[in-house]
Amino acid sequence: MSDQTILQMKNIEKLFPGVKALDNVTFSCRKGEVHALLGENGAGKSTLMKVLSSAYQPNAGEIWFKGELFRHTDPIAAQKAGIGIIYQEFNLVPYMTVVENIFLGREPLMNGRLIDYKSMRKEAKKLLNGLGLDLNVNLKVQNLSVAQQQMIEIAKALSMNAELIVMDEPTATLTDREIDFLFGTIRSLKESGKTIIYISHRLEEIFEVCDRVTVLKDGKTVGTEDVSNLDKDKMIKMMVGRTLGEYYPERAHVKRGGKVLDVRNIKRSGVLDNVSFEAYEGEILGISGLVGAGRTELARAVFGADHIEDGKIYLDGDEVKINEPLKAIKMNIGFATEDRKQQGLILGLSVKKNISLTVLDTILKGGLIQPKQEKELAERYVEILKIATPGVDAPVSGLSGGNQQKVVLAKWLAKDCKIIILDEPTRGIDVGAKAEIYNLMRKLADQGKVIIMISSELPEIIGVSDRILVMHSGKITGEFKAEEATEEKIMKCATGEVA
Amino acid sequence: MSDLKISKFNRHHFMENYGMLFVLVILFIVCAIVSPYFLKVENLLNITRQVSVIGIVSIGMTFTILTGGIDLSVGPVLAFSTLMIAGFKDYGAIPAFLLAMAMSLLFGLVTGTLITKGKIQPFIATLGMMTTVVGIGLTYSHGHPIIGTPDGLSFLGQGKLFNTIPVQTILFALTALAASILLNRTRLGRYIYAVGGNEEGSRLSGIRVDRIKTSAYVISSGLAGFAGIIMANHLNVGEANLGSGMELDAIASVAVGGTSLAGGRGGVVGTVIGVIIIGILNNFLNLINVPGYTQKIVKGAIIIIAVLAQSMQSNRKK
Amino acid sequence: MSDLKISKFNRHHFMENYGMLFVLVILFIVCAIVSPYFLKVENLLNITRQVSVIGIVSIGMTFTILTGGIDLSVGPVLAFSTLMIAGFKDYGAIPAFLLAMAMSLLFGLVTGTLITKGKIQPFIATLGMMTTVVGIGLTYSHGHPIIGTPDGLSFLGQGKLFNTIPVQTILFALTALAASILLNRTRLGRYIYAVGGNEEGSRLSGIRVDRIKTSAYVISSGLAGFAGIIMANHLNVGEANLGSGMELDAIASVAVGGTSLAGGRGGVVGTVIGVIIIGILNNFLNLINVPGYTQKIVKGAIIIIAVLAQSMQSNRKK
Amino acid sequence: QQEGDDKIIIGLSQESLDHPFMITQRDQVLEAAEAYPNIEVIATDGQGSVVTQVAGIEDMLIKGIDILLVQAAKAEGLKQELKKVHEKGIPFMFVGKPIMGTDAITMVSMDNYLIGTEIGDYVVEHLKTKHGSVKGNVVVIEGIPGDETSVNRIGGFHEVIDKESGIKVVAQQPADYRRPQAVSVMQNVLQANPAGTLDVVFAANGEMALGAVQAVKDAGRLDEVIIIGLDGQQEELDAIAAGEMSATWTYEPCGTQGFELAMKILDGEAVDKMVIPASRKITIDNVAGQKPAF
Ligand SMILES: Nc1ncnc2c1ncn2[C@@H]1O[C@H](COP(=O)(O)OP(=O)(O)OP(=O)(O)O)[C@@H](O)[C@H]1O
Ligand SMILES: Nc1ncnc2c1ncn2[C@@H]1O[C@H](COP(=O)(O)OP(=O)(O)OP(=O)(O)O)[C@@H](O)[C@H]1O
Ligand SMILES: [Mg+2]
Ligand SMILES: [Mg+2]
Repeated sequence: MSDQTILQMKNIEKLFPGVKALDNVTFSCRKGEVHALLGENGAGKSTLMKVLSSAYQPNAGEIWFKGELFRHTDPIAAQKAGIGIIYQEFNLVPYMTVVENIFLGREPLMNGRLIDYKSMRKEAKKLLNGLGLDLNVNLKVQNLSVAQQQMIEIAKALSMNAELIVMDEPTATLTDREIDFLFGTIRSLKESGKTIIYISHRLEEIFEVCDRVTVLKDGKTVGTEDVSNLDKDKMIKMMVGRTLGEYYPERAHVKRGGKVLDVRNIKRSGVLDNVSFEAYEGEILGISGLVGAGRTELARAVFGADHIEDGKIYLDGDEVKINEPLKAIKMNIGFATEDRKQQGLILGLSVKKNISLTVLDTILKGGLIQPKQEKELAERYVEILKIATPGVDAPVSGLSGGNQQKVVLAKWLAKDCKIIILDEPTRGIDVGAKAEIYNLMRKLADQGKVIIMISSELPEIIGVSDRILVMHSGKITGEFKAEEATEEKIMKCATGEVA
Repeated sequence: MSDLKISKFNRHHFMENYGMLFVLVILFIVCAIVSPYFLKVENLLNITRQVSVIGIVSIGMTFTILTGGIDLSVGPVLAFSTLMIAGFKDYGAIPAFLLAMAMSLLFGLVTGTLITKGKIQPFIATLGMMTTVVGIGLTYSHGHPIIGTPDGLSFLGQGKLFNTIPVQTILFALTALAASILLNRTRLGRYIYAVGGNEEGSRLSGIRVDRIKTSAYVISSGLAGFAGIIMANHLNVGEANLGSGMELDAIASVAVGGTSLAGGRGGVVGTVIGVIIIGILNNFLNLINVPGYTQKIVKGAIIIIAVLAQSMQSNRKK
Repeated sequence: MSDLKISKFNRHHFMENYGMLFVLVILFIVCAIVSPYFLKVENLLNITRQVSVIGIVSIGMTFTILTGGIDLSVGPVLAFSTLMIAGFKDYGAIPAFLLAMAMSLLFGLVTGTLITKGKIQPFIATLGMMTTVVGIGLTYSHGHPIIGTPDGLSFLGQGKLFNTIPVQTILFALTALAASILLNRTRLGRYIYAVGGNEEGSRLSGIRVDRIKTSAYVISSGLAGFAGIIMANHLNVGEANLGSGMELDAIASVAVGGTSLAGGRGGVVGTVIGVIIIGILNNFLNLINVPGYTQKIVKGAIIIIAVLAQSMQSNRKK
Repeated sequence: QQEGDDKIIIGLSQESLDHPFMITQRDQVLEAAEAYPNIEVIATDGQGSVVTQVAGIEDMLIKGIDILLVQAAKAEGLKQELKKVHEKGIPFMFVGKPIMGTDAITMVSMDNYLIGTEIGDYVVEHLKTKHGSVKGNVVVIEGIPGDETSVNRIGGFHEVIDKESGIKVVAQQPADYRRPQAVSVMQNVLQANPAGTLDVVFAANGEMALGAVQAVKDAGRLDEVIIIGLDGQQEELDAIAAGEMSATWTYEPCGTQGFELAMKILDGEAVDKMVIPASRKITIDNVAGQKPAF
């Protein structure tokens, strides 16, 4: 590895209304390294990267790239200069095809005028194969699963042939198999002399692929270290300013209670194939599986968000018909979706109004919403979950990803549901917040609630759940008690090797 | 630092809600200086009267726009309501009133159903309804105006409280108040914002999105019908073409009042301000005798400038 | 399983693009059966001629709608273009033509700039422009029609190829062809879809969103202006109100043709089909002498039914 | 104000200003007023909406006018407002479009219905000469469906021709007063009525008549039908001179007459309750030297 500095961001400052997202941040990268950028939710990682790609204009500071002062104009200038970026939020065009999305903004032309679809397709296939993805490149992106879309984002960044590639939480939606492919790709990129900035909340990954780490906290640089000089505890200390004790909460002391939810043979062609499972009072039931295994679809079916073609659902022994979310909510089932921006939150509304949305009936008096009670309710949950927000009246759109996720959780906690389904509840959430959420889940379970957690992170599934279900292509292929589960066993079921 | 955050935030919040009020005040002052007639009590009362009908229609439009939709059919629905009032005058005030309201609400229900169950985009569904309802009105009235309104309703259009304040003005104010409470303090209102902000998110929060959207169209049509009743009693006539062009005026007022056409943001207070701004402008242009063509240019420009000012303001935060 | 998915996908794809073609064929057959005059070559050629002007305007509208916008100002821009052609006829065919086009493109540029730089919602920006441009046109022409067009341009409006096919029809077809290539095979075209499908994503992909959107409004205005040139030469007159109501007709055609008002989905082929469906309907209603009031009801209903049929179809896949 | 009491303000309230008829009317009033230095005219434009027109009248009352000239839009809708004007003791009169049953001092206006009957008579006469007896096929092009002007013009026309059993209205279709629409409608009607089957086209305004001319000319069937308009705008006169149109009746804006009557009223002179200037029937025989109505 050469010591040549390829990127230097000096004294960067970025203001949002009411928030100083970046405060005199300095950050530099060497050519050919994989440089991790760490920090809690809202530390400013994504913002710093958006400044780098010129998606945002900084209020102060300068960027030196390849020894030249980089003029901030617009994303295309950054792209041309050799900076490719995979953003944290999806930026694909849903109605366009995979191939069009990959080359968006950089379509090859024939005779200098018309788009050359043929060579575009060929190139796209090659890229996707390299990522272990066998996909019809003429499919519209809207028909792909979230994970497949993430892979398209990665392919898109790779196709730019950039010298510096930023990956902002690329693995948040991926499962281990894709992650392995991605890491393989990262290593070969590194070998060919490319520089990579890697953002993730999964610390194990940092040790696996990164050379150095820079930590941000509250919009300021904490410091930069070689990964070899660090262990997990040191890393966490840099991020949160203290060491964390036990990461995963202790398991249930309370013995699990009676059967609450019983799902029998539910079917939805193409996604769910005769799925049956049950869930008990006081347990955390983990659902693991590879991308596209149908876990989200299963949760949606139970919640009444999608129509099911066949099968029965019993609650406390009685058969129930849940054909719309409202019914599920009335039966005290809550569902925190994996995609918070599209499905979890009303971005234009305030934190307060998002939290109170499911429980308006509790703060009505004579048919009118009582503002004081609403405010108190929201403030209570902001405190319980330590949501970082300028106030409960601030629009939820201005919060960092992790804090937005906490608002989603607050909404269902406020509703006091008996069954809470959490789809990727810690996606994109920092370690500190993760531990808080795990503890909260455990506390809720101890109170006799049923927690169903869908997660793609194996350590999390194993660390938190009392019982684990594994899905593979629309079927449940394995069930484990927490004590018995290992990553290998789960992976075998998830890949369909054992049925 | 935390304090700083909050105060900044609130200032922004304030500007968002009251920025247009500021424009209104400026406009008011300019008018008062330029035209000696403007500040006369009678003139000011006239303005409030003149904006009442379009104001009530615009309040209804606010509901549909907040859900992320739009209602192009308000003009014809209003006109149809005038036809009902005039056509059924012989059956007495209350039956005519109820019939006019019932038909308006029915049109709203049809529109809402087309949009929610038929999954037709609001613009297109209401465009279709617009043409259809005019056609029905013309068929009913054979294209002729129907003269006269029921005894006992004319105070709605012509009455004055204490012999000074027009009843129309009072009805407008009451409608605005009721709509404001509905939007800010009830579940329906909150859900209208939620649906306009994120439909799928609302559905997954247990909101019956279809029902909420349909309600918005029923409210919009209902208020258009109510405005039609007022207008019929003011003009003493019912006619199938009376509301033509009203939809664009109402939409302009809502937009000038700061409600986002994308849905989820804005409110009735803004709409009332928007309606009054446009009303004052019309009055002022007449008072200073600006010729017709020029008025068109000025009005088009004012709509653009008002909305531009808003967008500048909200962009400053970036 | 992978094969199954693809074949399903393709069938859906087919229906999405050609579903309205199916409606067109049905309508065609019904008309042919009911009216003996419908199938006459001359009648069919007439229809193609009659839809040419609105067709060209609708193609322009397709561009703005694909970006997720809308252009309410096409009618006034078209009318202004007729005024330029008629008003500057004495300067010769080419100068008048160029001036009409230049003014139209300029209006489009102003609209596009208001939307992109001023961040005004397209509906409101073009609503403002609509009023303003009519006002400017009336001021320029003092509200009177300007008679006559330049020598040498009249073939655009009145010419016939081989003495049978109207030049207007050919211009419409060429415009559709060019627009289709532009949208499907060039970067600008694909970027229009991209911006309509995901604006922020497009921006981050390095697309100059503002430039793309502005281009859409320039194209829309430009085609409206071009349509105006054709119309002026057809009618031998320029008038400030010639285009009134055209925006809604064009939007209806685009929607009937299956382009989503939300942007990002649809295309010129659909619009051409939509325009022809509405054109045939108008022709048919005239041929069988349906009275005026009823025509309105039928037309409103047809827009709703056509769009309803589309939404049913695309919902079946769910 | 400092001009003192001898300043006279005349208010002109028009339904809209987007049509040459209204514009000419306004110009006529303004022009006539120029001769009187102590007269100021304020004009408001209803922009096609009775509500706006009412608001305009209210605004003029605020400024104080001595007499109001009204060109009525959605006629009936104005009555109520005019009652208020009367109660305030301000004299008002109609120009261009009358409303019955108001306290108007006078009205000066063309009579749409009457002209419609005159056109009917002309058509009956024409068919009699053409076929020897009163028979033939007639096409009627309406304005905006339900619009009063169109309803009256066509109503008067029907009153005459409906009495003749030999006359058949083979098509009556709306073209919204617009020329482009009229071209399409006429083309379609020509399709449904093959060559040799049509005799007369009556369009409810000049613009539509010109559109019909265009369509009939394109179809090469000018010999077969006569086209009649109602307005008397310049292009119609040109078309008549060119032999493409058979006749038109002028619909005079009455601005000049209106102003003269207003002056008389202000001077305290008595005026007739109703003044209906004659419509000029213009045909090839008298077209030379005629001025357009607007
Ligand atoms: N568009 C915006 N408007 C207002 N505030 C913003 C905006 N984007 C980010 N912020 C604020 O800037 C700060 C940094 O956010 P950023 O998204 O960069 O955090 P992050 O480190 O990427 O967090 P996460 O790990 O949750 O993704 C937060 O306080 C956030 O609320
Ligand atoms: N909108 C959609 N249209 C068509 N197919 C879809 C759609 N959404 C999901 N699928 C398909 O449904 C299957 C299940 O997807 P789902 O998102 O439930 O998987 P998952 O196990 O929750 O994975 P993850 O959440 O990790 O992406 C996959 O084959 C996916 O491609
Ligand atoms: Mg981030
Ligand atoms: Mg999932």
